Amino acid sequence: MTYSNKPMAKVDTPLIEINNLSYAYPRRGSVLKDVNFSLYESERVVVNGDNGAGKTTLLHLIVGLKKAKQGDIIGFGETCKTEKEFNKLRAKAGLLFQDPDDQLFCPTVLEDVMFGPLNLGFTKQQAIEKSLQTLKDLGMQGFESRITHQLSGGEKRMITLASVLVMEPKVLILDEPTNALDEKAKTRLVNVLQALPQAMIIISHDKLFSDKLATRQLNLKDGLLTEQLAATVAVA
Amino acid sequence: MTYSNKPMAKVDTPLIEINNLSYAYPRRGSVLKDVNFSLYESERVVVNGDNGAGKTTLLHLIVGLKKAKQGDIIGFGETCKTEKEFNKLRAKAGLLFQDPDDQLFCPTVLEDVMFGPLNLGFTKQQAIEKSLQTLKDLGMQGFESRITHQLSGGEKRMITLASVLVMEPKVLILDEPTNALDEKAKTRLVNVLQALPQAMIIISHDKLFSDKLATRQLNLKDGLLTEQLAATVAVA
Amino acid sequence: MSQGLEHSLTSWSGQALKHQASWIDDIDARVRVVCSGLFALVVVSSQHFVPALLGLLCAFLLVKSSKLNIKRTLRRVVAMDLFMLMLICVLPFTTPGDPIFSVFGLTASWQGLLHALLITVKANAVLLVLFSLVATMSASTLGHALAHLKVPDKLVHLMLFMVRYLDVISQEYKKMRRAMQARAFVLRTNRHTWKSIGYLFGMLLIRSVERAERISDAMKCRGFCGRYYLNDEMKIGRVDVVFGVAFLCFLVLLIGLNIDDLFK
Amino acid sequence: MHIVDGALSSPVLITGAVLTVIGVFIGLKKMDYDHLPLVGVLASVFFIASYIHLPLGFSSVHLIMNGLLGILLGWVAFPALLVALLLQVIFFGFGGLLVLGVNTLNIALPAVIIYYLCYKGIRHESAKVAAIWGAIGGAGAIIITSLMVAFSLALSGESFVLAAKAVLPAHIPIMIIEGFVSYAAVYLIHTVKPEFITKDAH
Ligand SMILES: Nc1ncnc2c1ncn2[C@@H]1O[C@H](COP(=O)(O)OP(=O)(O)OP(=O)(O)O)[C@@H](O)[C@H]1O
Ligand SMILES: Nc1ncnc2c1ncn2[C@@H]1O[C@H](COP(=O)(O)OP(=O)(O)OP(=O)(O)O)[C@@H](O)[C@H]1O
Ligand SMILES: [Mg+2]
Ligand SMILES: [Mg+2]
Repeated sequence: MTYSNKPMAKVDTPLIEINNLSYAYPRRGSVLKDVNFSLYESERVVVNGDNGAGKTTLLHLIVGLKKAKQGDIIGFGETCKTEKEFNKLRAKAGLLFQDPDDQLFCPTVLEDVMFGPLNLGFTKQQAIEKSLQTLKDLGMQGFESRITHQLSGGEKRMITLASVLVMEPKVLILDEPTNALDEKAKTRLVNVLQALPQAMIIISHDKLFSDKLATRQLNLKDGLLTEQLAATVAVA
Repeated sequence: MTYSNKPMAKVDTPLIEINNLSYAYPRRGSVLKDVNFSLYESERVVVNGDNGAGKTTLLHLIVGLKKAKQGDIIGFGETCKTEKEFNKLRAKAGLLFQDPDDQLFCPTVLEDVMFGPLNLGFTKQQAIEKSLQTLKDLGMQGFESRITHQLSGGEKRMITLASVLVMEPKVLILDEPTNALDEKAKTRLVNVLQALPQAMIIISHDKLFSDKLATRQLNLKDGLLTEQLAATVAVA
Repeated sequence: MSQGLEHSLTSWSGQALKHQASWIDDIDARVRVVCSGLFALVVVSSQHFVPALLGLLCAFLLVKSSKLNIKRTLRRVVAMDLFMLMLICVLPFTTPGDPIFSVFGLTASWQGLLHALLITVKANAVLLVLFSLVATMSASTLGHALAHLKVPDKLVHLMLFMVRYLDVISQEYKKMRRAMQARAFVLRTNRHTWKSIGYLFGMLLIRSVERAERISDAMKCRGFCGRYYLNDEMKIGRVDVVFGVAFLCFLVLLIGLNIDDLFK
Repeated sequence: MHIVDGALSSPVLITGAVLTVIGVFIGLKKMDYDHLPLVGVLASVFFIASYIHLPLGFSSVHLIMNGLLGILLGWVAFPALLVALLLQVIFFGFGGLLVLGVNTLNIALPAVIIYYLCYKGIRHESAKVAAIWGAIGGAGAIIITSLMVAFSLALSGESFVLAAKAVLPAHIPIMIIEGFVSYAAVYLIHTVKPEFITKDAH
């Protein structure tokens, strides 16, 4: 595969760094308290946590879909504050949503995958080529003219993955990618993800799945993000 | 609790019986093929199956929301074919939907719970009394004047359960009741369900949850419903 | 600015405007609805400044006593007043009358200016009374009140359904909108933007129609046979009568001020 | 788009109110209780459409989408829009209470007209053709709406004629945007769920 094979300037600068991040929902109170976190090249970090622990919130904060009242987010060496800065970050950090249905809004698969490149300023022709290539890399060739709304859960997940990968992100952020997938689709996804070179942040409730992928496991509880001690670490 | 404590005439006549049921969606092809199934008194049957296996479709067929092209549904000794017959069946077989938001359509909790009894012909006064009693039985007293769409996920689930139980069904049919519930709400739901005397058909992806409740487990795969062999059966 | 507007609107889910408990909350919803309706009728048909200004004063008093969040209330009124500002700029030039000043050969007239100001006063008075009397109840209470006031049943239930599902659908909208944002989508003035928003909107429609089908199913499962019911008893108490009578007297005073030839 | 209280003359207000009552009456007659969930949900989608602000040069416009609503709902657009506008007046302060009749008429009548104009075209088996009719409906509804707004102003007095004349050009960009957005929306619905358009909503 062909994604982001330019080496980073220095391997020990984190790709994404979070400093003292706190967040609270209006009526619910504090969800994240003083979270610190760094993601380095070719890491696959799994974040565990109960329902409602704030995992999705954390991911949305990282790419600036929600704005933190306190704390810094440093993406690829630049502190992000404004919408414009975050927009630059989002092109490099692809986020896969918890529910594929929320992410697929175009009539056909090809149009949906093209959406990202078009936003990045590619021409239509380039966007089509890139999209077809990405679909092929994921083994989804032949799906381009299928109608998104009529795909099965597993297929939808693969298409959302394609629509993120086509933007050639340096970091992949996956919010419960195995949600509502059956075993076969899960195994397929693990294989695809293991073959990708990107650094990843993954949320998963699925122990087996995360153990297979994780190079580091974290735990989010009571708003605090801590290193998981009894981490079983896969071979990177 | 006071639901359906009249004994059935004979214990060995099934409450719900399905014979040779088949179903296909227009563009998708066959979803259920020749399904046979019987539910007996005080059973709690869990149906497992991958996403898109057709579990929800099966439940909707049982209560006649979709009409099978082939096969019989016999509810409480009577074969159901027409909308009128199914309407009678639905009063005795309460269905809990996958998404509580689809089921709570009245402005306040009390109105929502009352909706069923009023349709069954009870007077307003009786309906209110029944509803308050049911809410109390489920430990939800004090919620009656709350506005439905401002409830939390777990609360919504309990209210939908109340709005089904208030109709005093003989059978409960639950479509992924633990969907989007956190651990605490799940435990609460298990306790409530275990205390209920009704026979149940339950769909759940949650292994722990279903093991706690099931007296029998079935598996739906490739349109066929089969007995799960390695079933772990809880004490009924 | 457009982003801010969008945000503040999509978070509404049928609840009352933010306010602290006050004596106005204790007044029967029907009385509040009827009073504000009559108020609008009287104030809008006023021909003179005195009754209109009195109405505005009354509106301020009601806003104060309903303990509305002043900042938010003002923000809503200001949005409308921006439109009024345009009117104030145009009307003086298009109404013939005694000149104030003239630019580029156009003459501004006192009559036009006064007319524009009168409209501004009226519109603000009506809105503020609506905010303090009606918007301080939740939309479902409003629905119940309308039902008691013999508004057609279907219309009331339509409103209740709408209020119920606004929040659900706006959540779906926001999620999809965020997913687009996450793929580096920025709203611009171009066809790509319009097409994408069109797709988003179409998808929202489809998901909503599918939801409506599921709701219908859920209603069938509970024995629905073509009738909706509303449950709540509304009783007129002493407070309601006192408030109603006082308010009516005030309105009669305003009408009287209008009839009086004093100002002619 | 929303006219405020106090600006229009009584004859215009009364005419608007009477016509709206008639429209709502026809709409309610055509709407069964069974369709309430569908109409309620669709009305909420259109309520949300008016939250969507699209940038236009240095300012921004919000969608109205009454053309598409009309195509889907026909006469039922009247009650749906009346309720939506009522909620907007009370909780957001858009428009006014007494002009509710006029405002509803100005938005709902174009919707109904578009329903009759585009009824056939939107059901064309080719998605592209149907979408073009959708675009015509979307843009057309805005033209009719702005004409009606202009008329309600002009009929209310000499002094409003200039404002009325300004209404039409001010709506041209909105018209173009709505046309494109409606095109895409109809195209999507036609590809993804054609039965939604082809079968009658009421
Ligand atoms: N818009 C909101 N307003 C108020 N509270 C919210 C909002 N969104 C989420 N929350 C609350 O914030 C908490 C964290 O939500 P979040 O979605 O981040 O959890 P999560 O860890 O992703 O859970 P899950 O495993 O269910 O996806 C939850 O308790 C949730 O109820
Ligand atoms: N209206 C429809 N038209 C065409 N196909 C449909 C329709 N509804 C469902 N299907 C398809 O039928 C299959 C069975 O759907 P069903 O909802 O019964 O699955 P399920 O077992 O409940 O899955 P889940 O675990 O996701 O709830 C799926 O493949 C689905 O895509
Ligand atoms: Mg989450
Ligand atoms: Mg299902």
